[in-house]
Amino acid sequence: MFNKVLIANRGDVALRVLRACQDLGIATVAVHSTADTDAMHVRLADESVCIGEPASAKSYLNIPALITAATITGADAIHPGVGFLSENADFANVVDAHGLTFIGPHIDHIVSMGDKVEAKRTAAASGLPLVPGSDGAIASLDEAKMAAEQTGYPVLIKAASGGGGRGMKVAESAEQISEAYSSARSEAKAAFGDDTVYLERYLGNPRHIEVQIVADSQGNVVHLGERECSVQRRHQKLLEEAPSPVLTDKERQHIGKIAADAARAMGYLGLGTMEFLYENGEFFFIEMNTRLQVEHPITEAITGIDLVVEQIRIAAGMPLSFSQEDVTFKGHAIECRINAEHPTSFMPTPGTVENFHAPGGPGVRVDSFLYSGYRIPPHYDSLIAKLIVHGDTREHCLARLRRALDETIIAPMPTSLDLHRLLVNDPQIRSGDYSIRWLEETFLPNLDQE
Amino acid sequence: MFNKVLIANRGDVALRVLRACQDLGIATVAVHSTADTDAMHVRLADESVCIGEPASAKSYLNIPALITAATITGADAIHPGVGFLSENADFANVVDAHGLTFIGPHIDHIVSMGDKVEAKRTAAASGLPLVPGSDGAIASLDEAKMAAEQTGYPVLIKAASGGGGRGMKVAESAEQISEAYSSARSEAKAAFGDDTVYLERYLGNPRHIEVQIVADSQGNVVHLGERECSVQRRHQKLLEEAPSPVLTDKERQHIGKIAADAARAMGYLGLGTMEFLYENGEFFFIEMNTRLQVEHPITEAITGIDLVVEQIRIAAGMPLSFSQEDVTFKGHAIECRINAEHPTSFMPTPGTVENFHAPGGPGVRVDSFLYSGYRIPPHYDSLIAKLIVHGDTREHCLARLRRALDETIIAPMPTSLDLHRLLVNDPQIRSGDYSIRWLEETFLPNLDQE
Amino acid sequence: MSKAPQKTSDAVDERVRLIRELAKVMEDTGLVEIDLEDDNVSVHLSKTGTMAPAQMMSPMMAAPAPAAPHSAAAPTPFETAKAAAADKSVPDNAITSPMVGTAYLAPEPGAAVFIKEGDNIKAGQTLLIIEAMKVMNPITAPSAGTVRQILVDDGQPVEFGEPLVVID
Amino acid sequence: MSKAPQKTSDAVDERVRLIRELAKVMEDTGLVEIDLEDDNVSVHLSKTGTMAPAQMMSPMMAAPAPAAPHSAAAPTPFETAKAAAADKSVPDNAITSPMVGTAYLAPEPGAAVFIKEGDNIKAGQTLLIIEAMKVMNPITAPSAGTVRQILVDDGQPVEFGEPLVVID
Repeated sequence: MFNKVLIANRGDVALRVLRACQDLGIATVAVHSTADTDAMHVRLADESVCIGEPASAKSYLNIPALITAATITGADAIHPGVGFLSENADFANVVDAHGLTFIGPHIDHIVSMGDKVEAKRTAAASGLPLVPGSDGAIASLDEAKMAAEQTGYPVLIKAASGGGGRGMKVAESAEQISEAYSSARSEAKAAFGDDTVYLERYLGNPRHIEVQIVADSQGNVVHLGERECSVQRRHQKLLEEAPSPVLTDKERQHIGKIAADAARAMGYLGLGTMEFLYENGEFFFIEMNTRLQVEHPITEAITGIDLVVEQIRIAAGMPLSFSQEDVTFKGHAIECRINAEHPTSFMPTPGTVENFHAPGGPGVRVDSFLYSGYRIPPHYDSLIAKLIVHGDTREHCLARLRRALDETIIAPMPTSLDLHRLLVNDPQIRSGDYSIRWLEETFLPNLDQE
Repeated sequence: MFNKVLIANRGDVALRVLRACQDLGIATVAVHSTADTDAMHVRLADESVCIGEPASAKSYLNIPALITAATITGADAIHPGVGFLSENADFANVVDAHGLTFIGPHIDHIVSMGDKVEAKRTAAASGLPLVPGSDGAIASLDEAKMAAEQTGYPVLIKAASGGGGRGMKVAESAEQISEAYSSARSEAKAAFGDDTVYLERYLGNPRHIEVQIVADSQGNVVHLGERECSVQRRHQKLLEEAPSPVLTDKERQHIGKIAADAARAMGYLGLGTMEFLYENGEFFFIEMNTRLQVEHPITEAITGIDLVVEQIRIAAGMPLSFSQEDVTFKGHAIECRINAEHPTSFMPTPGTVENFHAPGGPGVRVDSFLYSGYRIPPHYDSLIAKLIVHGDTREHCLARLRRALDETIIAPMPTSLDLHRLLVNDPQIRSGDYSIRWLEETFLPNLDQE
Repeated sequence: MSKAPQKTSDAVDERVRLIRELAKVMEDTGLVEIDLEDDNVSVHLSKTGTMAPAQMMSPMMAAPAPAAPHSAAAPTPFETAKAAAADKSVPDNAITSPMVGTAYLAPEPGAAVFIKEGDNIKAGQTLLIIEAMKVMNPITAPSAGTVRQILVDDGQPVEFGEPLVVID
Repeated sequence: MSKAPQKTSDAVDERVRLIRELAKVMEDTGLVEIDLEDDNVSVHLSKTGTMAPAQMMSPMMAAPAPAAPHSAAAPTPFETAKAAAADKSVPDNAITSPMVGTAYLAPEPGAAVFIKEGDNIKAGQTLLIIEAMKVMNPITAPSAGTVRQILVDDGQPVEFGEPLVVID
């Protein structure tokens, strides 16, 4: 096991890694910019090193500074956290070249999953289901009809040079294919000067469901079930739950096995998440994150497994401490991401936290670097706290979440706490009836009207 | 299920019951003295009623005020919490007479277990093991020898009129019985004017181990394993753990079954705890608490069962939501009781809490009514926070506890936080090698010398 | 204090003027906080309690208490009573309830009330009754005087310490 | 700063004008907070809804370290360095390290040091070297002057922003 780990990150994830190291009895080095001198994880770490100015490029993305800090402090491993350099293959290479352990996946998986095209190819080769569609350009209406029949309706005809929704047409059924094909082509021609189009299945109202996998260096791969992350705004997840309110046990086992088999086929190492769109009982691979996820605590809550501890153990060459058969899912968990931003206008609200009070009692976990008197710096992302609640059932979990949100105080700035207070009482959240479009297309517009 | 529960208590247990009610969707009424107007559970309850002056006799022990508050607010049940009226049969009777439900055991069990002699008789009749000894007075040395042989050495010869350790002599073996018998008798005669003595097994260095049982109104009884509560000062528990670091699985099943069978034999209802002394593989019943225990969260941590929710469900006539076979023990949990008292002089330190910061992260639960700016009133007991930590193993739990204690801030008054920081690093706590005498006879004296 | 009175007075005036001016600046500009420090003076001004309506969402921010928000949707009997009492700006010398119970202003339903506002009363005279556990507890006047305010309604639940009647 | 009443009065006006102007800047630019500090004055302006009720503690804002106690038993290299630096009461104009690295006072082991306290130096002269990732980065004097203090030892690890040398 490692003697000393340098945590190359900040905020809640730096604190999360610090706590895992402390639980393992590993010494910690916190690095920080001049804006984060007072950060909680800096205060709690065994050692800290100031590595540069507030701008991330000068500190948290400053590879020479991070490596030097690790060398000087005698760290033997670096945990990259989430974001910043966590999916940067160059960084992983440099860490490796300096004889330190990068607590993450093999570098070639960072590379392959970091490239959209390559990621889909690897995924397909590993048995992950992609959104079905034409293999390439559609040259005629007949080809379009054939491809649509193979793919299955509804289909989307898209400009090859397109973007931003232009040159995109949906055909709900065979009756609409002719009209959709010709108008997509002419729109594509007008917008991009190129009428090349291709076709794929149209997902009208999908859900975002991701599968957590974990693999050790001995070739053991286990999936830890799914997380439902459809409550999103601008592709940013706001509230996640595990298990998904809509998957059947059979679907859970099915997609879990597919994900674990794919990771095994790739020879994957460490923590990874396969993200899927889910609609009408079908899963479609979007991307794979080759790192810890922000929403990992809900998986920890229902499995009882400490993912970050497991990740560090794996990086140290130890085998998984459980097999697939050992993994059981108990109860229901929800995570609320609390951001320093206005609950409905989403304007950032950095500043000094005069009063922070965390909720308590059974089934409640708080991952937050806030403390009363802490000044939230304006330089970084707005995530300031994660509230994770676990209950016997989804209904029990929601009741506890409502209680925990009521107990929480972050003052005086507005935060997304109030958004979550609205969400947790919303009929569609309570029934689990939502998709990735729901927050932006239904919930927020209705809010504005009130 | 109840519509509205009145919580006839204060402090951490009032908050605990409030949270359970909220998790069940039950409306709450907080009652409080004029010293507790700003208490957290008062602020979080749906309704609150001031019932009297700070002195407990005028508020929390004021039965007419409590009943009137319940009647006026339309509560249909009263939860008595821990302490105050929770083991007061008169109160339970009055609650019953007013058509309200007392969330606790049958009244006759409060009565029988509240009387020392009656409790032992009931316990023996229900199959619980008592400390073996002579049935009554020992009239001669020969009788003493016979009784000692039956009981097993070491034995204690005690003055029947005795107290405070006078007239008590230990015989480690048959060689010492003659000397012990005669000196106990003469000491008893000198001290109490009565040389009647009796004899029982001497427990030199026992541990305090208690078994949680839970029984519903349909006659289902389940034990939820044991709690080790040997870290005590003046019979006040300071740190508890589950499971005990010394019990074998076989012993656990054995005493668990004995406790559950006894509860079944009594026709017990609700939550109950049988307390035992444990030495050299043997258990000896001390007493039974017919209520929730302060240290219940460690049982919740290792079983995943919400004891207070279960207690309320049972009082409402619902069956247990699990059977003995459903109960599994996962990992290890420790509770630290944090008191507003000096860590080593144990002087009370009430006053205004200027800064309260709860620890976070996985495996950490805080049950506390503190908040920054709260004034701890001087009128009540000094328990201000409970820190409950859960880990995969005892070692993991201790590492997490160390981390969580380091994260906790209660300022500016001294509290037992610092005592727990010492305890958690003590070699005997780490090895689990301690008895009920250890804190007072070994740990604290060594501390003074340093 | 070695400073001459004259000088101190000037200094006081200067300080007060500075703060007055800064307060005016806050008023004019919408600032909610000013900290100023120089060799002579250190000033902190804050407009506690004023805040933009857009930021009013958080229940606990509007609440006077620093703990958590009241989760009750509708006001409870006691909250209503408290709010009502607060509205009337109760004098410190109000007679308060010695127990939790239900207040009755008349000896029985339909009967004449014990007292009306403006009544002159004698010491020991019954003002109202608090019922608790089916026992009627008369609340009597501690001294003679005039009934200024009756703060509870007939049949209203009252808590310990709740103001009932003002007599002077 | 003069203490004459006349001048003080001017000073008040100056302060008020400064704050008014800054408030205008906030209005124009949408800034919600300004902190300004120079030799004469330190100002903090805020437009965020800072509306802490009085009982919401400011005590911990005054507390120097509101977070948790350092759990490390022994001081770490950096903590030692920081403590040492703090002890020497470093002037504000110290030359600070532009990077994390190891400070060397001489070009190679055994060689003469670049500078000694009391030396008169020229602008651009090498003061010491910071090694980071096997690269030697010379730290040079920004201007001519006299070396007052050398705050690091040969081979000492330094963080970004750590004071190295004082020259005046």
